[in-house]
Amino acid sequence: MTEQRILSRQNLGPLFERLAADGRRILAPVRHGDRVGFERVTRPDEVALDYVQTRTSAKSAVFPPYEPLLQFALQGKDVQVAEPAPDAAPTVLFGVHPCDAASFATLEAVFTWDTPDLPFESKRANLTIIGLSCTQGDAYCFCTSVGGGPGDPRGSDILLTPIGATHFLAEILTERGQAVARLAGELLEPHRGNGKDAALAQIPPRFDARQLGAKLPALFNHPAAWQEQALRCLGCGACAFVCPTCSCFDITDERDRYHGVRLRCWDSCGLALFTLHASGHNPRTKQSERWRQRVMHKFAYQPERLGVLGCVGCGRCSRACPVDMNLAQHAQQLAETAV
Amino acid sequence: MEALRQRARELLAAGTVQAVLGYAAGSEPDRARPCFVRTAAEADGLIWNEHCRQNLATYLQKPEVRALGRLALVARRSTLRALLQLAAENQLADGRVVALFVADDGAVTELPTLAAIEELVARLPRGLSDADRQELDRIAALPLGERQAYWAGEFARCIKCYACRAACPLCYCARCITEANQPQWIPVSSDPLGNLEWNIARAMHLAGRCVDCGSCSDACPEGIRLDLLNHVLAEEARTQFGAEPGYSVRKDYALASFKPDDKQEYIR
Amino acid sequence: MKLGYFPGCSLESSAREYNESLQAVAPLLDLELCEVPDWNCCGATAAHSLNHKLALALPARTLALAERAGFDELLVPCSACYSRLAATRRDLLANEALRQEITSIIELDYVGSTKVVSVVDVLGRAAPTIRAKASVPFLRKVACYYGCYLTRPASLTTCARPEDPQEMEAIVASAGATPLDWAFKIDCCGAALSVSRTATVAELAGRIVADAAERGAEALVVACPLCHTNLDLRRPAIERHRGVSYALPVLYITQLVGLALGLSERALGLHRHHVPVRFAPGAAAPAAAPKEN
Amino acid sequence: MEFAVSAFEPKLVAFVCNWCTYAGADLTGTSRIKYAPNVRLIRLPCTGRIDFMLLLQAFGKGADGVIVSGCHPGDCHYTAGNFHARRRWTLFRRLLDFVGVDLRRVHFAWVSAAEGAKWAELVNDVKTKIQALGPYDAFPKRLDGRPQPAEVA
Amino acid sequence: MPRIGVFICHCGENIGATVDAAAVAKAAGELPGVVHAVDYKYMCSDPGQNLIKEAIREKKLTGVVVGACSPRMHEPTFRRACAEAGLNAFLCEMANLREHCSWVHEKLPETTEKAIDLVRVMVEKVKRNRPLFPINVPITKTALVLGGGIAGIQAALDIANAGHPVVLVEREASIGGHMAQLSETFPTLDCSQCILTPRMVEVAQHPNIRLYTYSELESLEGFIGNFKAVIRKKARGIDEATCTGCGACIQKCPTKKIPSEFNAHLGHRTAIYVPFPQAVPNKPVIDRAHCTYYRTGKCKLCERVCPTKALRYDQEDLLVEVAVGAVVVATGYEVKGTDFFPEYGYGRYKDVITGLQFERLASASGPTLGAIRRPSDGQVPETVVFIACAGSRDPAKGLHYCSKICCMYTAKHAMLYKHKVHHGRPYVFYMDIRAGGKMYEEFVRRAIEEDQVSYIRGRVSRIYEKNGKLIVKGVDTLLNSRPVEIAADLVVLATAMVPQPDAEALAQKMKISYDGDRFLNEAHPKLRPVEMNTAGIFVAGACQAPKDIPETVAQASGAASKVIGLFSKDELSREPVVAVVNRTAPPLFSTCVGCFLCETACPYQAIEREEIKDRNGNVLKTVARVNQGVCQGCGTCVALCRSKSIDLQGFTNEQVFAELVAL
Repeated sequence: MTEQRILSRQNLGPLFERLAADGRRILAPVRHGDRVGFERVTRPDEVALDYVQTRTSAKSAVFPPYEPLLQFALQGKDVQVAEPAPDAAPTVLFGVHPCDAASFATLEAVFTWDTPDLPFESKRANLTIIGLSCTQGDAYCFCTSVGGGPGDPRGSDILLTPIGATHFLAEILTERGQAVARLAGELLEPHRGNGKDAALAQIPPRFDARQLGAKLPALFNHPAAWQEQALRCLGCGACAFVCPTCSCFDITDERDRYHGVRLRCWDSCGLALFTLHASGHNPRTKQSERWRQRVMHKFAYQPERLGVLGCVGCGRCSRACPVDMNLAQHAQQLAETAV
Repeated sequence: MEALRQRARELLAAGTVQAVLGYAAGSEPDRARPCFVRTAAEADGLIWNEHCRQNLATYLQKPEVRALGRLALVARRSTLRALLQLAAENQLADGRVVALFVADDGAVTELPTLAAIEELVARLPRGLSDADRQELDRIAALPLGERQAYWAGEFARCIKCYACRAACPLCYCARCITEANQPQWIPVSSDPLGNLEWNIARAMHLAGRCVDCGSCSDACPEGIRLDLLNHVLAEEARTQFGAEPGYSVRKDYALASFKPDDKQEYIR
Repeated sequence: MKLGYFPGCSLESSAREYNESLQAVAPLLDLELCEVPDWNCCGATAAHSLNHKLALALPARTLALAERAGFDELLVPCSACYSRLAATRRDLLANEALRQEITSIIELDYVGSTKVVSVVDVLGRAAPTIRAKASVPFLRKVACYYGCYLTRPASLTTCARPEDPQEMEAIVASAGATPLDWAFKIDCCGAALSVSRTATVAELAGRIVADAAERGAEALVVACPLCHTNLDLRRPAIERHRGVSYALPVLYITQLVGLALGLSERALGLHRHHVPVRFAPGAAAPAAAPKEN
Repeated sequence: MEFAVSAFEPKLVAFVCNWCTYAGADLTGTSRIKYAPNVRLIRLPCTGRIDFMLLLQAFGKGADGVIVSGCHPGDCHYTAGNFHARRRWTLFRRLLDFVGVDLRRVHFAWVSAAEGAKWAELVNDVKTKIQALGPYDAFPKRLDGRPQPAEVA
Repeated sequence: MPRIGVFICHCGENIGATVDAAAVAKAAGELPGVVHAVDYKYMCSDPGQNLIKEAIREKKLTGVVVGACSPRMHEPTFRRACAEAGLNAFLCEMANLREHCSWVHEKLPETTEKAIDLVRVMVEKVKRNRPLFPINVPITKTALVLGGGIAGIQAALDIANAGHPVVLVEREASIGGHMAQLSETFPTLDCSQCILTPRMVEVAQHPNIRLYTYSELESLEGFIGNFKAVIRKKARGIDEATCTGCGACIQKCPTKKIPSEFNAHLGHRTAIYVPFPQAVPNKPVIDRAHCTYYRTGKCKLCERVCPTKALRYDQEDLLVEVAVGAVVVATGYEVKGTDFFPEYGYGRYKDVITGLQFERLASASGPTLGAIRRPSDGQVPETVVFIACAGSRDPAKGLHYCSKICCMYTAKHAMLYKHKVHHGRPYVFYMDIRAGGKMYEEFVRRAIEEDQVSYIRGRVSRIYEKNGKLIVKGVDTLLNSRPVEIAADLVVLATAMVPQPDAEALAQKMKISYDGDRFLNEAHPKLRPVEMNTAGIFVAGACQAPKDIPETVAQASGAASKVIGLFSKDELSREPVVAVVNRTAPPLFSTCVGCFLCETACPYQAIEREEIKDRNGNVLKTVARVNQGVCQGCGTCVALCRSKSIDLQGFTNEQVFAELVAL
């Protein structure tokens, strides 16, 4: 169903207006100094289109750092429980790179494999993703090692690829994409046959994630593979919190004297207390075990159980790590380790 | 740098230490990563430049690192201060680490005991960098509303990953206050209150203890200048109570001592 | 050792021999005295009781000049000058606003890096050298007289025990002399009344001379031009007042040290004294070992 | 606008020590001295027990102003608890000010067991001042399931 | 689920007139967890208390909130009532509806609302209360008394007479202290030794007193009721059990010219000696620094003459450990300050002496057998000048404080001198005469009026010797401030009273506090004058502040009565409002990380270190532990603990948070 169109940069403004007129809010990358992050925008001049990577990922659009799962209120001696109103505001996520666009498949696999997760699904169902192919990458990017690429259309409803300085190639990929295209109408001009590959960044593959995934179970009890690498890991949650696919959370109640809310908040397998049992026992006592869990989970467990890779090669974890734990580098080492 | 590698080789070859904890080249030229050198041959990988910033004393509390045996630690001023403060807080036995202090000119001083560290650190220049000083003064000079808005904006980006805590050599609690949930001292969520309370609690818990290494804000993936909070308190503790943490192994915690005539003009 | 030197008015006039003896002794003790260029009166005259700012500005100017010349220490032999300069330094350092006001008056900056020292301070430090170089030990009993300004006020003096100082005793002992325990070493000689009420001076100074003489002192030792004037120049008045004559010379401590170091009486200006500097024969011979006190 | 300010009744939380200020407030009662009813006391044994986090907790729960009070220096029932507390407050105030918390909303006092009148004056004075400042909306509040001022996502 | 009962008191009209008590009870009844809520006219009355007791039994209450007056008023009453009904007393809390609400606010709806708030807060708190039980600490009913002066003697005798064993430690060879050195005592002029020595003998013979002389405290550990003291018994060089105290060794000792400490260096003693004839015990010690045998390896004359062969030259210090339940510190003072005024010539002029030296001159057992003869030439002094405040009350020269006893002993000295040298002329230079005390003012008046002591109000500037006289130069500030000069034969300085030279070290060893002058700090200057801040340690005598004999004895008896009171029970029962360091499952054991920053914050030194070991005895972790016998429950450590590993029972973090949530 892919259709190809051309979108002039000048037409972004009218497009944003039409999206807004349709009741959609727009989340897009915004630059503040050396930092780019997703924020709500109304005009295209607010949007950074030349960024390599945002600090935190776009997953907040469907899986925010904290969100209510239920609310309760005391009425006399009774407790009234209420589901929070689902956040169903139609949203357009504009300008995410293909790696982030791909991450939604992983999140969906986690949040919908069994019991439907209403807070997640209500947001996901109302989200349209207008991706933006990468014309530049950096030393941390490794999408091509995990099955993606700088122009990979998967995950986007519409994928924009810059053509020259003035236009985008717009690939309309899904029914949600079509809906936006209908709103855009004449703003999307006919495709003139420009190739998109020339514009794309070159990201050489460093390892093969599928092969690595197959090999990892054999490395599980191979201390050398983990211990040395994890020795410098400080055990913070930075990698997980900036990761577009990490989906672990903790559940907590907050209350005042009459009201309360049950929240889910991001959590990280890198934190020592993540697996602490009420008994005091902690099955993962060493940081190397936690690091191993992170790698295994992304490259072996999720492919095995959910059929998706837990890594999209965005490189955020490696950029964010205070002590330069480089996931791609370690994955490459593991791939090269003889079993 | 060569002097550092040479000292590392000698210490390892002589068996004085089982590992040298230093810095190696990072993913990119503007990064350096902590590394553990076990053999004299590996010492060639040690580097020393302005990107070698993470305070290595932070690692000493980790059981995996404890298990390595006696360590040599590549150190700058704040690393030495962290070692002394850890010792003052019963967290570091004398002789467990050999500090390899690298001066600005690259000269390496081997400090095998806490007494030697005390002696050297006493002679080093003190105080904030000019850049830190200016930023501190700039924020302090903002009108209250703008100051509040500035920090609300900064804290809004906090994702509670606790990298600041993990990178800090003096945040070694087995259970952080954020993890104490009966009662729940600080909201788990990274909402405005949770982030404000966390950052205030972190700074207060380091008041009179912080050794000004800046590892907290270096580690922050969102680039929040958390270290400024520490600097403000360090300055207050020094001017009000004469607190100079990290210069002695003597336990002298400004918040666990007092003078009858401490300042109190704000108390009516 | 290089020292800034502020002789003050007296040492150029009534106390020339103090200046001469100090200048003669200094090189033997490895001291280089460098007179502060363009120094002025310390203000110990009427100034300090009439105009407070003038009283500070006068010494401050000399201090500032000494500081500008780069001296760590400024030697002030006259006790009155010493007191004025030391007090000024203390007051300016204690009060930043005052310091700024005074330095703007004198149009010279002074931050206090130059300290004020007395002859007793300097000779006290040199005592080991004096002991080593004393070729003609001064084997006589002496009474050390401090007067007022060397020990007062307690907040300014460098004497460890202001009410019972021992610093001069240590110096004269290093030159071979035997310091006596006596009664009046810090009592007033009446210098302030030297011109106006000579009768009072005769009573006050007379007690001093009399007690020293009665205890067998062979010389009074002083470190202040005003004391010297009252005890030496006013001797006839004292003798008239008490009806006794005393052949007790009054030596500047620099003169005593100079004698021990083998300098000539002329070089030390002993001939300028009113009371002749003469001693009973015999004892001064270096035969007997100097008695340690 | 004016009537809106005067209609605002601030919520004040007071952390007090048992031996001096709580007893002082008892004396206010015994002396029948009237004061504003806006204050709620939290009784703790000693000012040394007052964790700085409790003050944040009070604001996070909606207090518009906080009073902290204990024994005068030298009068501490436990000898030195108030001395330790005082150091803690000195640092805490500096930090609060730096991060933009309004110090006009945090009041420290020494009120002895004999100062019943001082307690009443203190409460009335703080109430008047906080009333003039209005509700403390700039301080974030604990999530409680009620609609939040800003959207969560 | 909690079952809380709420009881709202009208207190007659006191609460009821302003607060709608029934409405408060009704509102409380609707609170979650509240199963019973009533109001009543007088809750503290017997019927009121019965309402509570019945409800506890019938409604099976798990917690009680009484909304009434201040807890400082009736908390014990209601807690007792709860306990009587079988509910743990600490599950009862009070909401202060009277002092903090009805009495201070007008009758307005807000006032009733506030009352409801106050009740709700306490309901939320009490839901989180846990049953607490008084802390019982066993008591070792033996007292340690440090110091064998009159303070220590009095305390030891009082405690021993009450039937408790006492360990009395004195560092000198004999008990007696300074009082044994005194001649007569003011204001009665009775002989000091005559009243003291019977007490000394009583100590020696008392079955309950174990006496360690020539001994010092080596270390003290533990807490109230349970101290462990180690006493260093210094080597005397003789076997005390064998020695009969015959004195033959002293007679024969060839080294006779050692200045006698007891005689304040005015007389001499031998190398083997007893400090004074009435010494208790009357067993000599060998002064090894001066003994010929120890210095040269030869002599042993004493061994040759000893009829019982009691000499033990190779004896070594002995460490004795004793378990005690209370300690009385009575280590006394020393006289000092002769160097504050070098111009007075002490040390240079033999006839300038201290007050204590004058005591020895005046004492019948002293070097002159009581005759007032000046040290230089043994002549009877015709003119004696006494200088008061020679070191005290003069921050510029000496000490800032008043030594308190000098006014009186100077008057006494002048009198004693006049009584012994009838034609003598005593002069006293003074600043003020402080003669507060029973018969004290009269005593001074007697000195001035009957014994014609010349009191000169003024300071002495200098003393010098002239023609065999000491010229005392001073000023008479009452006589138009004229300078005065007195040619004296003897000058007596009323030197200051200062703590023992090692007072600071001893205080640190015992972990008790002391002030800037090194005097020990009592727990409260008015209400706890004989207690130290560390529970179980008491203070008596001049080690706490300058004081005279009657005061010292009174304080010693006070300290003794505190000890006796403590020993009157087998166990010490304490309010369980104490701090507790948590313990958790392994491998954490406790969330405490052992930084011990709380240690110095504790005013009571209640923080101890506990080593957590594995089965093989290897230390896994060192964590803090609060000694519940010592903790007073201020909670300073709780607020300081970063990881929230310490909590305060009765005021837990959870309770306080619940209160805040309920507001």
